[in-house]
Amino acid sequence: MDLLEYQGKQLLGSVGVPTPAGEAAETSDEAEAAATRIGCPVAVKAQVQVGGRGKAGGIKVAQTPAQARAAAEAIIGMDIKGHHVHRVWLEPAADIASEYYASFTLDRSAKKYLGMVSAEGGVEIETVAAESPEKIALVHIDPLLGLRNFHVRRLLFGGGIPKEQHKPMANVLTKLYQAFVELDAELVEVNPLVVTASGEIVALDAKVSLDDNAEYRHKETFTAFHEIFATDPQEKIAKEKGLNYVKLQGNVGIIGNGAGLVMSTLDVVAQAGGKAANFLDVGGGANAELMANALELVSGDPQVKSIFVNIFGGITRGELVAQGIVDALKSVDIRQPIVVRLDGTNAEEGRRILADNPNENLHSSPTMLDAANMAVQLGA
Amino acid sequence: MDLLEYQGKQLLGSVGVPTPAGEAAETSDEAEAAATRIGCPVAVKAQVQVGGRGKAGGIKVAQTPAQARAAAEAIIGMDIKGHHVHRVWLEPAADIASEYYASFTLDRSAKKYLGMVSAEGGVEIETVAAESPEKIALVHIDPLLGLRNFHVRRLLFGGGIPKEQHKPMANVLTKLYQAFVELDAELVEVNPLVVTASGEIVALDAKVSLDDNAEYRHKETFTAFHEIFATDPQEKIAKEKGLNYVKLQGNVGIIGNGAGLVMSTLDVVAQAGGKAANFLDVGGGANAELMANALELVSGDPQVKSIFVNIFGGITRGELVAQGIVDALKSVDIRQPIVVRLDGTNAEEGRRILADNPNENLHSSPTMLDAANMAVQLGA
Amino acid sequence: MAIYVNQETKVVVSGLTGREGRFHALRNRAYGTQVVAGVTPGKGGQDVEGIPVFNSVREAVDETGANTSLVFVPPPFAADACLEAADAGVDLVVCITEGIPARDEAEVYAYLQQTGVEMIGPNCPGVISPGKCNIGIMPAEICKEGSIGLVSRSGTLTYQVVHELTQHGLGQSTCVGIGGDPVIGQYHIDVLRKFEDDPETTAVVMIGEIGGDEEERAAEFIKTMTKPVVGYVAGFEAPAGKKMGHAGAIISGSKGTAAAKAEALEAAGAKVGRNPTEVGQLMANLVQG
Amino acid sequence: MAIYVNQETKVVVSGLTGREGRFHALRNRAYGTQVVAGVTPGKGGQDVEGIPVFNSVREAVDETGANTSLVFVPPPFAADACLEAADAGVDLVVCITEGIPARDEAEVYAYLQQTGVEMIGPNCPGVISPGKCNIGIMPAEICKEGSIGLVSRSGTLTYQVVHELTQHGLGQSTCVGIGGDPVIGQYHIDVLRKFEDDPETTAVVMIGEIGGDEEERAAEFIKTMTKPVVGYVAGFEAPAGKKMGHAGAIISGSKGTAAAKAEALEAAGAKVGRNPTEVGQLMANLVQG
Repeated sequence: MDLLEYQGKQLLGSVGVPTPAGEAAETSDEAEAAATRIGCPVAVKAQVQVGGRGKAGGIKVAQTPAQARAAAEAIIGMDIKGHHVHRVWLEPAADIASEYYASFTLDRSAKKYLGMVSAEGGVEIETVAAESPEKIALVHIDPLLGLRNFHVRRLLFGGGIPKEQHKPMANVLTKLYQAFVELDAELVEVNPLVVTASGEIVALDAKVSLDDNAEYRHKETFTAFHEIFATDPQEKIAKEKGLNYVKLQGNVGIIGNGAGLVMSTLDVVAQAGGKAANFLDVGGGANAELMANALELVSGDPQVKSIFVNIFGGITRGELVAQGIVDALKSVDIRQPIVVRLDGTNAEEGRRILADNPNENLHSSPTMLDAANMAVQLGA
Repeated sequence: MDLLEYQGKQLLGSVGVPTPAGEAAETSDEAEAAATRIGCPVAVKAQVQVGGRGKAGGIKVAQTPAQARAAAEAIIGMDIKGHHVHRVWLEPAADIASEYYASFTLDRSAKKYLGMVSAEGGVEIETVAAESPEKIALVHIDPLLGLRNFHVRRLLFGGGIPKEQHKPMANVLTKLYQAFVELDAELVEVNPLVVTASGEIVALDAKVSLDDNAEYRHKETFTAFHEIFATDPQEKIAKEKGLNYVKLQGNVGIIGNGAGLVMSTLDVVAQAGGKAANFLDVGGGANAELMANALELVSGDPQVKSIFVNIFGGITRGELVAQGIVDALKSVDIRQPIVVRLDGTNAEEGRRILADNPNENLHSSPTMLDAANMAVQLGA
Repeated sequence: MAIYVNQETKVVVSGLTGREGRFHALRNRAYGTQVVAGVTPGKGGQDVEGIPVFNSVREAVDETGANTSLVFVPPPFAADACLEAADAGVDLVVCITEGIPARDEAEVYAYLQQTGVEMIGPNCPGVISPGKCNIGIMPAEICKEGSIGLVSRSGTLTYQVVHELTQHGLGQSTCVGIGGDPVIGQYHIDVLRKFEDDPETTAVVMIGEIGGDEEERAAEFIKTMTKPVVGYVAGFEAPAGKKMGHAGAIISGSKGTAAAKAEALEAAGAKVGRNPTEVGQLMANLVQG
Repeated sequence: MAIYVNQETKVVVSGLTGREGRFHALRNRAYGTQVVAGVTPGKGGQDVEGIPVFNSVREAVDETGANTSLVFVPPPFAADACLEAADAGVDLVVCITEGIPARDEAEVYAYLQQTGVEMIGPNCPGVISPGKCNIGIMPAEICKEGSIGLVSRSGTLTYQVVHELTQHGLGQSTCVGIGGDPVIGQYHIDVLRKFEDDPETTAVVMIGEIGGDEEERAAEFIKTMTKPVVGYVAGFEAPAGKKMGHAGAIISGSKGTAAAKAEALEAAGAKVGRNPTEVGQLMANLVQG
């Protein structure tokens, strides 16, 4: 789960990383009141799960509460790279002396944690990486060894942090690492990590991504932050029903088992000249009920003109898939043609069930390619 | 540092291991008053840094404060395996339902931590190990991985702990391990770890040894516990002067550099028919002052009839050793004959210094064996 | 021979008494796999259709000589089961469990590396050497004994490709589902190395997906291989993967797209099929033509 | 050849700018050892009599090709320096520092094992291959190039025995002081294995002490060695070692006494000297007679 800036800062603050106090606001009224309480000048910042806010005009500094109201009015409702701005975050405008970059993440290739520090903060770190990679310290950390003093020294010296900042920066890095591990974060990134004119270190921005698989260890955090995010209504239903669903732009509804096979199905549909309306993975061990739910969900999308059910049974058993399709056709009003391709565990039994329950909207096809062609033609 | 029972229990209690509340007493008056406060029946237990107290009569149960006074009178002043009892510990006598054994230590051979659990607690664990080793669970723990659930399960199942005790015992084991690591202990041993008639788990005895090398991380603990131990006055002086000194029973005083060489020197003196009066290692990099201190200390022992100084210079430089001897002979009234054997770094220079400062008590010898023989003869 | 598993493989199943563990372990045994033990703490002494259950993996290994662990326990306990298996001295851990936190996976990997134990998964379908041994959830009936090696991140996509191969009469030496999680025990490149060294394998199918740079790294190794490789990458049309923030892009040095991966494989000399059917055809051409 | 260190050894000294580090590193260099770098955080860019100082071991390794770390930093920072050296990719860490907490040592060992880096010490005098390389605090002038391998827990006792050997004209291939701390990187048995495989070593002196069971374990290996071994054990008259409580006795399965150790060595076929002089004589008889 990608957190909004202010959510990330709250979490980092809770382990002792210095962050500015501030307030969130969803209306210009709220923003003006918040600016009054915080004291001006304040920064008014769009809260979206995407980078590049500043360039897009999503961050403004206000000298008065009235300016803050105007800024909030301009920012709330903006669309930044496809993300609608629902709220802003207000915090005291910082008097910045220097800007650093610091992050911890998991390096999949090295199978270790990776710490990164650079004195070139405040700009996009990709730019620094491309133009002067020697200005970024990259340090791998063994997950069992954990962050040790030598790692911290390598980050500080390698990242070009001035010596007089080493001690407080070491403290901040240790806490960022602690947050990264204890929160089960995929990424903890602070850019810029600023030194103010008065010499304090403050995390001025924060990008924190939490590991969804670790939700059971952080129930409260996930619950608190989940409700914030407005989700596509169909994606929300899918989540409730345990379906892995993503809305796409085409007109062929896709239902399959296993992310790899579903991705392959999207590709094959494209190769057949069509376009998938969605990604839907029913996962391993799909039963009749799950299949029926999947069909109901996909057929409920007005863009969908035909549906391609592509199942290769492993744990998933063909007869249960077939039964789910038959059930769905009885209980749900499905108008789109459905092309079913069943293979693997108990596929023959499943095909027999489909044959025993004929329906004019139901088509079978023996191979993935033929089925894709048929689904595309039926949806044209 | 080997802690007394009650000191160990205090430390274990501080991390959450359940231990009985109690009081220490150094006199029978104190013991009676403590027993009154605690409430009878109370156990009155000798506090010594050695096992086998029970058999030696160092533990008595008192039904009344008067009995507690009598017990303390009997126990305080006892000699248990060469250890003088200075104080007793009083605690409520436990109503024991079952007795277990649990410990964590470092296994030097495996270079890992070792956890041990047995349902056969309350007796000497060596006896269990000898007679029915299958009743002890021995589980190695990787220091970086730390104690994990599977280790705990292996200890509980392997140690034969009844299933209904697994949950609370797992909790106690986790805390014992935490204590072992956080205190930098060499050993944390609870025997017996009892389940009382009312179903509570309590550490009824505790043997905790702390790593002297980690003193700098546990200043307060070491300071608090050090003062308790009465030390041999000469050993105390040695400690203050940075000398590694142990009193022995013979009459040849020994001064050497490096524990291995000093041990070898003791052996060679024995082979020459003598007996060492002490072990004294001046360590690496001994200078003139340290040598003079060493000579003063050893010559001050009334049992010492001759002194054997055996130095093989590495970091230690021969001329400084010689200078220290010469200085000591001038400032300290040394009546015993001294045999010096100098080799290694700057040995020739050292021998020259000794030759330039003749003294009737000072003898030189070129080899370790000859020197040993001479020292033994001079001390006879 | 085959890689990872063969007739000598003796499996201890962590979570044997659970629904999934029981179902698949019995299926594996029915295929001929030596499933010699199960582990469920507190159920030691019981058995599952004749397979003895122990309280710990150590005990199971000591009593039955098991050398391979198959893990079916739920996510909160799966990492511990993997660590336990490694500690007990098995040679290989195959972890099927889906949904293990990445931190747990990273810790497990570090410990396994230290103990010299290999791991397949987590979040994988397992591994099958057709005719010899099947561990995990792959449907063995679609496989056929032969000399094609197959490695894939994905389960059902593996089945699809195996199906295509088998329909061409092309049997498999070993099919390895390495799993798609952030930290997995064996990457494509690790499996390719083993296929290259395996005398029973004559050609290899490698199935990739969008995300990460593992396929690109594998491509570097394919350049040095003596055995032909047919590749397939899924996800040309897939929604953009989960964003890992700016840090991710720097680490991988890859765009992570299906097109970039397919290109890297082709540049390394692999034939790349556009879909599973074409993969089967390309391999048939290679081997038979 | 020789073991652990030779003419190819390039040393980076952690703590070079400290009093002890400077003194011994310069002595090592004067002996002919390639001391190529030092590390003191914050002093990068300085030099010690021409030896460049870096802020991190990684930097030192990258810039100078150092392959061996020599650690002289005080106990609270020594474990970190050892970990840093291993992380930086050296092959060998020699840690002289005395007084490191056992927990730190145990953690260092676990990490070094994982990274495949060997360690000598801590709390050891170092290692010398006479005529080739000297790392640590051993007085090189008492050594002589030759073919006797020597391994010992203790420093000055090592010097004494080397002295006796040299006086008999018996030179040494390598002398290894393994240190006497609870957790050390190399035990007697590890060093004996290397001597057995080293073509330049023809016979071995092994010096033990009371406590632990390492000498007994080494004796088991000596039984299988083709090269003759002369043993010596110090501590027949020594005060009883520090009590490790009941647990210790169970672990080691050894009484830990000098007599038991000497007996084990003799039972394994080693000649055992009663004192350092006799060790020299026994070796002279073996080699020359």
